Amino acid sequence: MKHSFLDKYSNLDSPVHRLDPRVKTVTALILIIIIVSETRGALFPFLFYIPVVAVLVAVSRIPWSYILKRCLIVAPFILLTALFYPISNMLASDYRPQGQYNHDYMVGLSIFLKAYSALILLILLTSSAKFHNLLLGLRKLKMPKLIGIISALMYRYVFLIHDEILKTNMARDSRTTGKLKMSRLKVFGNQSAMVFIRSFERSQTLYNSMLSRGFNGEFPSMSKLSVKGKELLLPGVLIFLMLVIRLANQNIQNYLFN
Amino acid sequence: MAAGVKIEKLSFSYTTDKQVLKEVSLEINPGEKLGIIGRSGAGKSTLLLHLNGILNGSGHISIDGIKVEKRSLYQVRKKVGLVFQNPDDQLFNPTVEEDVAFGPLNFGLSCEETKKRVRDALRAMNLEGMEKSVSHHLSLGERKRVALATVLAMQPEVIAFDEPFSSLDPEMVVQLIDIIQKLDATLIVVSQSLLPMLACCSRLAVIRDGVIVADGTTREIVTNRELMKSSGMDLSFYRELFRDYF
Amino acid sequence: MAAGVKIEKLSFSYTTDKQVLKEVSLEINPGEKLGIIGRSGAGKSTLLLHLNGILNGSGHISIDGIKVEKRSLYQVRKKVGLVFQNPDDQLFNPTVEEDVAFGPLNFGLSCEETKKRVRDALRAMNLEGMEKSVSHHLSLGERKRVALATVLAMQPEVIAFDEPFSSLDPEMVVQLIDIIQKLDATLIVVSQSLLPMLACCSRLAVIRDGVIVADGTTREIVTNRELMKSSGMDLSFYRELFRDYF
Amino acid sequence: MHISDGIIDINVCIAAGAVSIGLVYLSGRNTSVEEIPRMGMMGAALFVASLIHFPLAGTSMHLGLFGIAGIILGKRSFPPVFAALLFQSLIFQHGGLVTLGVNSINMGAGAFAAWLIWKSAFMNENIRALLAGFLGIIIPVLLMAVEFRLSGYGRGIVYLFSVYLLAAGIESIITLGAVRFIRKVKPGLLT
Ligand SMILES: Nc1ncnc2c1ncn2[C@@H]1O[C@H](COP(=O)(O)OP(=O)(O)OP(=O)(O)O)[C@@H](O)[C@H]1O
Ligand SMILES: Nc1ncnc2c1ncn2[C@@H]1O[C@H](COP(=O)(O)OP(=O)(O)OP(=O)(O)O)[C@@H](O)[C@H]1O
Ligand SMILES: [Mg+2]
Ligand SMILES: [Mg+2]
Repeated sequence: MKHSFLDKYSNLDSPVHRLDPRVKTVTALILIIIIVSETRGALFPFLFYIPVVAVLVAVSRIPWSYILKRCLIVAPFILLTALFYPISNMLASDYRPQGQYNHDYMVGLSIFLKAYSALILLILLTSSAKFHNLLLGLRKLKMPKLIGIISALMYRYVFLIHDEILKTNMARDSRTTGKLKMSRLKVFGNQSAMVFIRSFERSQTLYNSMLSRGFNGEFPSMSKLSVKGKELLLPGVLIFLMLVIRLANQNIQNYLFN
Repeated sequence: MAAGVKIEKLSFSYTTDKQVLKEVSLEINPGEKLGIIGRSGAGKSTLLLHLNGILNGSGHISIDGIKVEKRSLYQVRKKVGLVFQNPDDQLFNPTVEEDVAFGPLNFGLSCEETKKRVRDALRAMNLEGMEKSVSHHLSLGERKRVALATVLAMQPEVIAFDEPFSSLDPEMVVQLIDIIQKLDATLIVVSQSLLPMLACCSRLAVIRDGVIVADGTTREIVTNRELMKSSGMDLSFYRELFRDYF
Repeated sequence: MAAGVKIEKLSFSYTTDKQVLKEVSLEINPGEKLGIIGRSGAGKSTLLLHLNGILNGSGHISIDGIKVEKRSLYQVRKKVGLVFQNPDDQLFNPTVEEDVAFGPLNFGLSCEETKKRVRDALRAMNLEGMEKSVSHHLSLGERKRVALATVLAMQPEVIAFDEPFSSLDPEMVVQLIDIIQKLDATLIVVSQSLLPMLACCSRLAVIRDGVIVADGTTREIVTNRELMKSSGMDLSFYRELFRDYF
Repeated sequence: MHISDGIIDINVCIAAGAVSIGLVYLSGRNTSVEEIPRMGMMGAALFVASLIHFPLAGTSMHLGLFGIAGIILGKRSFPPVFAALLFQSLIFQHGGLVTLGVNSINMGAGAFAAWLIWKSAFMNENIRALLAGFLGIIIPVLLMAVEFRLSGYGRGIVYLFSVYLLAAGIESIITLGAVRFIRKVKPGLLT
């Protein structure tokens, strides 16, 4: 995990990027809930949701190619679970009327659309802010203190593990003088176990070093977060708009189809 | 400001089968500069790790009259700065700057004051321009210097240096000796580099297999050939080299 | 057996904004013992890491006539042993014994032969009795010695030592110098401990900011005060100390 | 095994979210300073393990290590599991934000079950390690099946989960290896 991948587009300047990480997180969470809680099988509302999400991405100036690439990582799983909605019902031996099957496909499709919209919002959230600012924001949002410390440590320890992996690879390679003559399983097993244990021990020593420099559960930071009233405008409007769509489309749909 | 350190009958073992420290007692006056020397594996690092409560052996340690124990740890750690032997045990923040700022910020210094301390410490260690570098992408000598800076920036009353001169170039060693000499703190230095120790410490203690076998002024200890030899510190070889080249 | 090493116009950078090695060329004859000195951060470790293909800069390196490149790596690593500056970069097996045996076993040596090599290497490094110890539960000096043992046990034709003397006690340094002097291999030693280098190396190269600025016999280089001073290697301070104490 | 947002019923998600916050507090009560780095490290290890993919039965699987988490951290394994899933969700969108509670309850339960087996001292340690690794995967999968059923999926969903039997088998062997290694090198790590 390289910084460059993690924070690749977090340095752009856009209204989305400028939002305080706390505001951004809460907004993303509300928008996701609005979309995800949409009635099952309803496809019509996505005529509104998808453009809203698309506009947000455009505003953020993060390239679509990048967003879609990141979608690809989980896309197969989402596709699979969406497909499995109708399939799981077909596989069950219960008798179901034909119309029911059509409805199942609609539900499957709506699951797919929901999951994808939520996914894009999540990607937007995480790629428009530095990851450690996001964590800082979450800590300031009164996420349980324990989770706050753990995740702040984790952020460091992930790099530590990465570091240990590189080191042991280097150690192994520098003395690998031909095809491994010992069982590969043993060498790699030993190595991964050592990475695991050494990381544990180093995390302990590093933590000691933190304690010896006065750490008491709070990571000090020289950059302060502050939210000005007008920063809430964009997210406020956005949430309002989405809520209106969410409530109104029910009526529009009823009006159109009944 | 400087504080006194008192170690009484400190014993410690990592595993049940071997005792690493055996009833070590040492008293260090405020402002004193003590060097501890001894063979590799004698227990020097283990001793230093006790000073700010990272390890807990049996026996008593007090800093400035405060007993080192669980509930006094925060206070003790504010007084005692420890530079680890291996800088990789010490650096954990993404950038050099953040690492050096960590201690001062934790002890409640203002942003302004912290920034000043960071700047000063980095300058003292010839690290200007490396503020934004990733700590673990530096050379070992550079990391050692960052580790030293993290502790210097805290301006503790007692500083324990574990092998501070290793991996530093001779020029930097001289610079560090100068800094150490000027420090207004009680100092405990462990190092295998004897020459710089001679310049820094007015008193030397010799540790062998977890026991303090000698303790006296630097001159007393160093000129005691017998003692030096039996503790693995024979310098006659160097003397020959020096004679030969200079 | 010993092999020659040829480095031609080697350049390397970790990041795009700074070149760490700049067209370094060096030719080392079979059996020669070359020391490389220079300030912390000059690029010494980076240079050594190229010798057995852990880093890949532009330029050519050949060992015993074999070009160091992807498909010759196994062959090259059979010839070149590298002792890392930080022993934690070197040790990756659970116990000391397994770590030392890793190289020889990979060579395809028999169990018997491997055991003998392990025993000899551990004895040379004063590590008898530590065979079953967990490598990363040792003191730094002990780990350094294990790291040295892992490479000595492979009996390579070219050995690159990165800071082999740091964290070793003076007695052990003398012992290591003796081992190095007797080694029948081409040797490249990087160290900030100048005195042991004087005893080990017949030739010194000085590197400054990634450029080799001088290269000559040890006496030539060391007695060139101007050069030593400008490369951060001024020893006059030590001389004073030595005069004072001995 | 990570459920994305939008897949299962929102009410299940919200209820699980609330319960998981409660569990974080409950399992983190009276944590001592010494336990913190272990928890952080375990979280990091879980996260890193999830990055290591291997192909299995046509899809790509990754290690869970929930069994090991349970063995090493015991009742303290929930907060690291939660934090690791938060990371996975934020960094790779492995699992969603709204489903964070559901996912962490599933996998946390796996770790918890592993711990229960591990500390029940009535069998050979090796067998307990095997079982712990197995439960670490299979419990989350069972819970997931229940949640899918609650969200309207048909009973046929069980077929999908049979794939995970294989993963659980692999996981249990890895857990055994890890436990034996830790026993040799750093026994203090095992609870
Ligand atoms: N992994 C890395 N990523 C980026 N830069 C690095 C990395 N390793 C080293 N550097 C930089 O390359 C330069 C040379 O490093 P190198 O380790 O070769 O120095 P060195 O001469 O061995 O110093 P020392 O005596 O301190 O060990 C240094 O300025 C260092 O900051
Ligand atoms: N984590 C550990 N677990 C078990 N034994 C240890 C551990 N750390 C050190 N030891 C042992 O304790 C003894 C003293 O170690 P210590 O690190 O204090 O030595 P030292 O005097 O600092 O040596 P050096 O000069 O090599 O740094 C050594 O024999 C070492 O093997
Ligand atoms: Mg030590
Ligand atoms: Mg180096």
